Amino acid sequence: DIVGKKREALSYPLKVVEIGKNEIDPVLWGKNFPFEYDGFVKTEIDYGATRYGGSKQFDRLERYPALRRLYAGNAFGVDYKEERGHHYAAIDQEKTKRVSVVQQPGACVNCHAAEAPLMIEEMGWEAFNRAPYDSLKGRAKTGSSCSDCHDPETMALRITRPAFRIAMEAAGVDLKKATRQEMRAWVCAQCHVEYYFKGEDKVLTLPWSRGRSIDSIEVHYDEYAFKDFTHKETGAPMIKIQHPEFELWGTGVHAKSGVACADCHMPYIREGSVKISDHWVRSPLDHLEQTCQTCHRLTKEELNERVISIQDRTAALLRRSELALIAAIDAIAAARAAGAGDDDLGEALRLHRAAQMRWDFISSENSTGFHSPQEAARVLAESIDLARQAELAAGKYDPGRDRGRM
Amino acid sequence: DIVGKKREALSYPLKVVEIGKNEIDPVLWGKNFPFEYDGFVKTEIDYGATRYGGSKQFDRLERYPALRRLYAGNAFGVDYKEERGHHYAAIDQEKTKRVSVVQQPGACVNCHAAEAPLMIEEMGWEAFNRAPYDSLKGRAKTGSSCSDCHDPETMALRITRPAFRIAMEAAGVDLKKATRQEMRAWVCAQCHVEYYFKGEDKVLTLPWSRGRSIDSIEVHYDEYAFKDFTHKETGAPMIKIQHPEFELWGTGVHAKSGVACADCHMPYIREGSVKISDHWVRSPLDHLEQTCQTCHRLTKEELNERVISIQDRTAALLRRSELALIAAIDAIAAARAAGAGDDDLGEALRLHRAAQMRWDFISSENSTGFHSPQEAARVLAESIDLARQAELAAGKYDPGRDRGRM
Amino acid sequence: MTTRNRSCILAAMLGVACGLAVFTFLYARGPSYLFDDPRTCTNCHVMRAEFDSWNRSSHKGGATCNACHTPHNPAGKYAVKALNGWNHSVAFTTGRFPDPITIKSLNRTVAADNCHRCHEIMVSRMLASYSRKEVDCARCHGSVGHPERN
Ligand code: HEC
Ligand code: HEC
Ligand code: HEC
Ligand code: HEC
Ligand code: HEC
Ligand code: HEC
Ligand code: HEC
Ligand code: HEC
Ligand code: HEC
Ligand code: HEC
Ligand code: HEC
Ligand code: HEC
Ligand code: HEC
Ligand code: HEC
Ligand SMILES: [Ca+2]
Ligand SMILES: [Ca+2]
Repeated sequence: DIVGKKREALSYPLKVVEIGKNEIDPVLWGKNFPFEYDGFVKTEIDYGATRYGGSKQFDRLERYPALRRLYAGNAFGVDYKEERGHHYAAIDQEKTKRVSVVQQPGACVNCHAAEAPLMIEEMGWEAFNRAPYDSLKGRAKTGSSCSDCHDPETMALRITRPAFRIAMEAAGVDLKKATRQEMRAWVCAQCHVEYYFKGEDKVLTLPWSRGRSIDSIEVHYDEYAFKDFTHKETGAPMIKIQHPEFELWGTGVHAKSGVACADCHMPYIREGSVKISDHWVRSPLDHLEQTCQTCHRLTKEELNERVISIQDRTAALLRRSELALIAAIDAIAAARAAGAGDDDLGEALRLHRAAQMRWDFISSENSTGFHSPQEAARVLAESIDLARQAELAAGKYDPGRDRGRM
Repeated sequence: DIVGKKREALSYPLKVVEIGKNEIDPVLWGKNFPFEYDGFVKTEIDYGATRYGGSKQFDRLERYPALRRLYAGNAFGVDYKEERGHHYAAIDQEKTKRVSVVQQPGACVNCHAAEAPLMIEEMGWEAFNRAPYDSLKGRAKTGSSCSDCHDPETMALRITRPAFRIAMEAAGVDLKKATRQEMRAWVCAQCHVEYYFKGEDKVLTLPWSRGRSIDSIEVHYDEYAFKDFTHKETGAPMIKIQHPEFELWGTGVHAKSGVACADCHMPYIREGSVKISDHWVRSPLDHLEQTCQTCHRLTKEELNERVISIQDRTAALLRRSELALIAAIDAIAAARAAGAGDDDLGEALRLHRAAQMRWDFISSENSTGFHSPQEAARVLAESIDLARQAELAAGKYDPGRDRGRM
Repeated sequence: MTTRNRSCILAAMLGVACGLAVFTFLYARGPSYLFDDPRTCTNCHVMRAEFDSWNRSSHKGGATCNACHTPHNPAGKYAVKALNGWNHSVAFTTGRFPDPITIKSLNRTVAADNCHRCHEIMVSRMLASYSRKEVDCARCHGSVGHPERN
């Protein structure tokens, strides 16, 4: 009956339990919000693979063999899989060889456990980041929870991760003034961003001092003369880029039009007489009708074609860029074999670093270019150019030549 | 006055004169359609330069000096200007040095004179194309007219240029079945397309046998082993691409969404109380509110920013591609100086042709990438890669090496 | 000419303009703003496009022009109707209005408020932690009344 429905809807939220300030157990939160909870737990489901993404945890190193050589010298060269639902955030982190082949810092826990904010409060920011991952993983069990994104009192969206707050405040953003629409992207930007571990304390840091485009990020890293690893074959000081979804999205037409992550990854769905946000956060290709059709009056097939054609172009450029990078690595390795040292190869190594950083910015970004199609292609074009220049520079090495004139 | 407005709305257009089957004089057509005519004659106006386009007839060779060397051996290297309104179609063709430094065929007249269809009817298709341009230019005086696009009886859009009809029919398209929206792009595609002069008769031909993407166009030309000119410095057999607006637009999101040329370049405008198509065909940046706001609820400033940011990315890649092409030309020239012959440089020359063809496809396209932003960047990425590979291939030439092993 | 004279002429011109507008208001059945039959809006051909698109919209069966474009508290209703009726009559007469016609913030707010009026239940949970001002229905559903324009 309509009256009943109305009362039910308006008497919402039905606070059946009080949620404590530090409560992270989704089950308890779920008692008050059963619809959202139902979606949330579905992130455990494997809905299968899409052309480039989806929840099937395939091995990225097998699918794109070039990655093994490009990441030579970094843990990603040992184990790198396609990501899946939030349910697995803590599970997959504990299982990956990236935490066993090398000793990782507690900083890893920041984005993989709902316990993180509490542990940070108790241990202090530096101590938490510095602590060995193995010493914290025992407690970091809840991969994702309502508390990551919501204020238990008001259910409003909130920022719970220090690294993002620090980076935004350094950029002069007053998070208290955030609009609702901004928060619909910023809660995601707590984790779906490029990061590095700064200094002895391994403090989780976002490289945004100069801006969030790959060009600005490069300036940030070069100023610190920072490197994530030394490339095993070329000896170049490399940067490993991870999931810069927020940064790439920010350069695209959707972001400019105010379309937030939640609009496409948590669309509204109908639950009886009300609509709620679908908390089964996943690939929009798994439910295009809700995610895209409200704004685009196109058929499911048309929308799918739009995405795939953008991704196919990006994927073709990714493969092209990998060929150029491999050629550069071969050329530098050949020069070293012929006796070249770091001082002979300075230019080639600088170019290898710059080229691979750009390729990784698109390769590790998880939309295969969809979040900003033209920018993705532009960045890959630069990557290819710089990689070929690295190959040319290494080719110029001439064993006979008198060192003095270098 | 509103009474007048109401009547006017009902009584427009006003058939005051009969338009003969072969009538090309816009003045006469204009008597029946004064509002369209008013716009049509405005194509004589210089509304100024936009960031990359507009009607200011600047010298493209001065603004982009690399073009002189890239076009070395072709008439475009001598004189190439920014294009302007339809009013100048015949005037600028007669004035360009491209018709004086070399002897051009009548085929040129196809798209630069409203008299063309009539002349073709009289002379026959081959004879018209074959005839020297100088022998026809005396009669080719009306750069553009209503008759190019309209049927005098019904005023419906029509195709008047054989080259487009032949190419479409070869592709299995039945032009009689064309929808109105298709015609709103196809009338433009009679001229705003890549073309070449085929065989002894210099027959105007569109290279679409394999499709309209640059990749398909390349296959078409390679199958004929066709070349427009031989590059003066490298000796490579080159293709000169011209204004592939229709081809690039066809790969973009607007085309997929059924947005035609006329939607952006001839938007509906209010004349008093009637809506007519603005026949002042020009850059949409000169009147964004009519051209884009019909579909996009964005401010003029926002729309302008959208276009400029897309064009800036494209322009940056164009300059990067030019640097790579110049480096390739230098490397090949150096190899020749060191004694390399065509058989030593086969691979380098093939790559120079392929790389420059792609660059030219975006450089000669007049929207600076806007018609299909991601595709424009993709094509330039390939151009850069192939140009650097040409440089590498030429660098491999070793005067000492025994020819046999090449 | 002295400022005084100039202002006289201005006043005179203004008078004429008003007269014309009033004429328009009546001739174009300005009072149509006061009724709810969508066809009355098309007394002005410039409303034709929106009428046609509404005619194809999901709301043809659900809502009339005024259901979305006029406030539904009695006072506000006639105030806005009068204001729009007058503004649009003046605009129509002088021909000084944007092309394409684009909704102004007042009327956009009016429309948004009306979404809530009919869909209060459906969106109740969206608004649990936020005020109405913090959600813009038209951002996702801008075309419910007019399918053509995103
Ligand atoms: C606290 C950190 C964190 C926050 C906040 C977060 N994510 Fe994630 N997200 C992850 C991690 C970690 C994974 C990978 C889990 C795995 O593969 O084990 C992931 C995976 C995903 C996936 C992949 C799912 C699949 O099926 O492949 C999507 C899509 C996603 N997140 C979107 C979002 C959106 C949208 C938001 C904000 C509304 C968000 N995330 C907020 C950490 C986070
Ligand atoms: C700034 C937030 C953040 C930090 C810090 C972080 N991750 Fe992640 N992690 C994510 C997000 C977001 C995803 C999902 C997107 C992706 O897989 O690219 C993810 C995915 C993963 C996955 C699943 C996919 C894969 O790569 O196999 C593993 C495993 C993982 N992270 C391990 C780690 C380890 C180990 C560390 C520390 C060295 C770490 N993470 C640090 C945010 C983070
Ligand atoms: C990855 C981030 C994230 C997590 C985790 C998350 N939510 Fe949300 N939630 C959102 C976003 C984004 C919205 C939309 C808020 C808005 O529109 O302002 C939302 C909205 C809501 C709303 C408001 C009504 C609605 O559906 O739009 C409720 C209630 C809610 N979530 C409950 C929960 C509960 C319960 C959990 C845990 C079981 C949870 N959320 C986990 C991001 C999250
Ligand atoms: C306009 C819609 C849209 C917006 C806005 C958007 N995304 Fe996406 N996202 C997509 C599409 C489409 C894909 C490709 C999915 C696929 O390949 O299966 C994708 C892929 C992803 C993936 C990988 C999912 C998978 O299938 O593995 C992650 C993670 C992700 N987006 C996070 C984000 C974050 C974080 C934001 C905001 C900063 C965001 N997205 C904004 C549409 C969007
Ligand atoms: C909340 C509204 C909204 C949602 C949801 C949305 N879009 Fe868009 N989309 C836009 C707007 C606005 C633009 C910019 C062009 C315009 O103004 O119409 C756009 C542009 C695009 C474009 C062209 C620009 C580009 O980046 O290539 C594509 C393709 C596209 N959307 C596909 C999708 C797909 C697929 C989804 C779902 C995964 C989606 N959109 C979800 C509003 C939306
Ligand atoms: C019969 C050939 C022909 C047809 C048909 C044609 N064009 Fe052109 N167009 C030209 C020529 C030639 C020029 C360059 C004139 C000059 O620079 O002297 C031109 C110039 C232009 C310009 C540049 C104007 C400026 O201010 O820089 C635009 C825009 C344009 N055309 C769009 C269109 C559109 C849209 C259509 C279809 C509705 C169309 N054209 C149909 C031949 C044609
Ligand atoms: C298939 C149609 C077509 C043919 C054939 C054609 N043009 Fe054009 N021409 C155009 C279009 C469209 C433009 C406007 C776009 C542009 O300038 O790129 C144009 C622009 C021009 C311009 C003005 C801009 C500039 O380049 O300085 C000149 C001059 C010109 N053409 C000369 C010629 C000559 C000479 C020939 C023969 C060798 C020729 N055209 C053949 C369609 C054609
Ligand atoms: C470059 C191509 C081109 C030329 C030249 C051209 N028109 Fe048009 N005309 C169009 C297009 C495209 C339309 C839109 C037709 C449609 O929407 O079906 C149009 C529409 C019209 C209409 C229909 C009413 C309207 O405005 O939409 C009239 C009348 C008209 N043109 C008259 C003329 C006259 C008179 C001339 C010469 C003075 C002329 N046209 C020159 C392309 C052209
Ligand atoms: C969605 C809108 C849109 C569509 C559809 C479109 N164009 Fe354009 N066109 C533009 C914009 C924006 C520019 C850039 C203008 C500038 O740089 O000043 C442009 C530039 C041009 C130019 C150069 C104008 C100048 O300023 O010199 C020509 C010629 C042109 N387009 C022809 C076409 C043709 C032919 C088609 C159809 C095959 C087409 N356009 C389709 C928006 C469009
Ligand atoms: C007749 C309708 C129409 C017109 C006119 C139009 N657009 Fe679009 N535009 C669209 C559609 C449809 C899309 C695809 C995304 C979507 O579905 O909203 C789009 C996408 C876009 C995009 C994102 C895709 C891309 O190519 O980057 C931009 C930017 C854009 N339009 C700008 C413009 C500008 C600037 C103009 C005017 C010069 C214009 N549009 C004219 C309908 C139109
Ligand atoms: C007297 C002729 C006329 C009539 C009758 C008319 N309109 Fe309009 N309308 C206009 C004109 C002229 C404009 C453009 C005004 C402007 O944008 O400055 C307009 C603009 C609008 C706008 C958008 C601009 C704004 O002010 O927000 C809305 C909404 C609107 N009309 C609704 C209606 C509705 C609903 C009706 C019937 C109840 C109606 N109109 C009847 C002439 C009319
Ligand atoms: C279901 C609600 C709804 C109905 C019914 C409706 N409209 Fe609208 N109308 C809107 C909304 C919402 C907008 C503004 C769209 C936006 O801002 O994105 C709008 C915009 C307009 C505009 C301004 C043009 C524009 O696109 O901004 C006019 C004029 C208009 N409506 C007239 C009418 C007329 C006349 C009718 C009846 C024939 C009507 N509307 C019926 C919701 C409605
Ligand atoms: C006078 C009451 C009324 C008003 C005002 C109204 N609606 Fe509706 N709306 C309805 C009815 C009734 C339906 C069901 C129509 C049907 O499905 O035939 C509906 C259906 C819908 C739908 C589902 C169909 C679709 O187009 O997706 C959406 C979404 C919607 N309304 C949003 C809105 C928004 C947004 C506004 C304000 C701009 C609005 N409504 C104003 C009564 C109204
Ligand atoms: C972020 C985008 C977004 C915003 C903002 C939004 N909606 Fe929706 N709305 C949706 C989506 C997506 C659906 C489809 C849910 C489904 O059917 O699964 C929907 C569904 C609806 C429906 C039910 C449609 C049906 O099929 O019956 C109504 C009614 C509605 N919305 C009204 C509103 C109103 C009123 C507002 C403003 C308070 C609003 N919406 C704001 C995205 C949005
Ligand atoms: Ca995935
Ligand atoms: Ca021009």
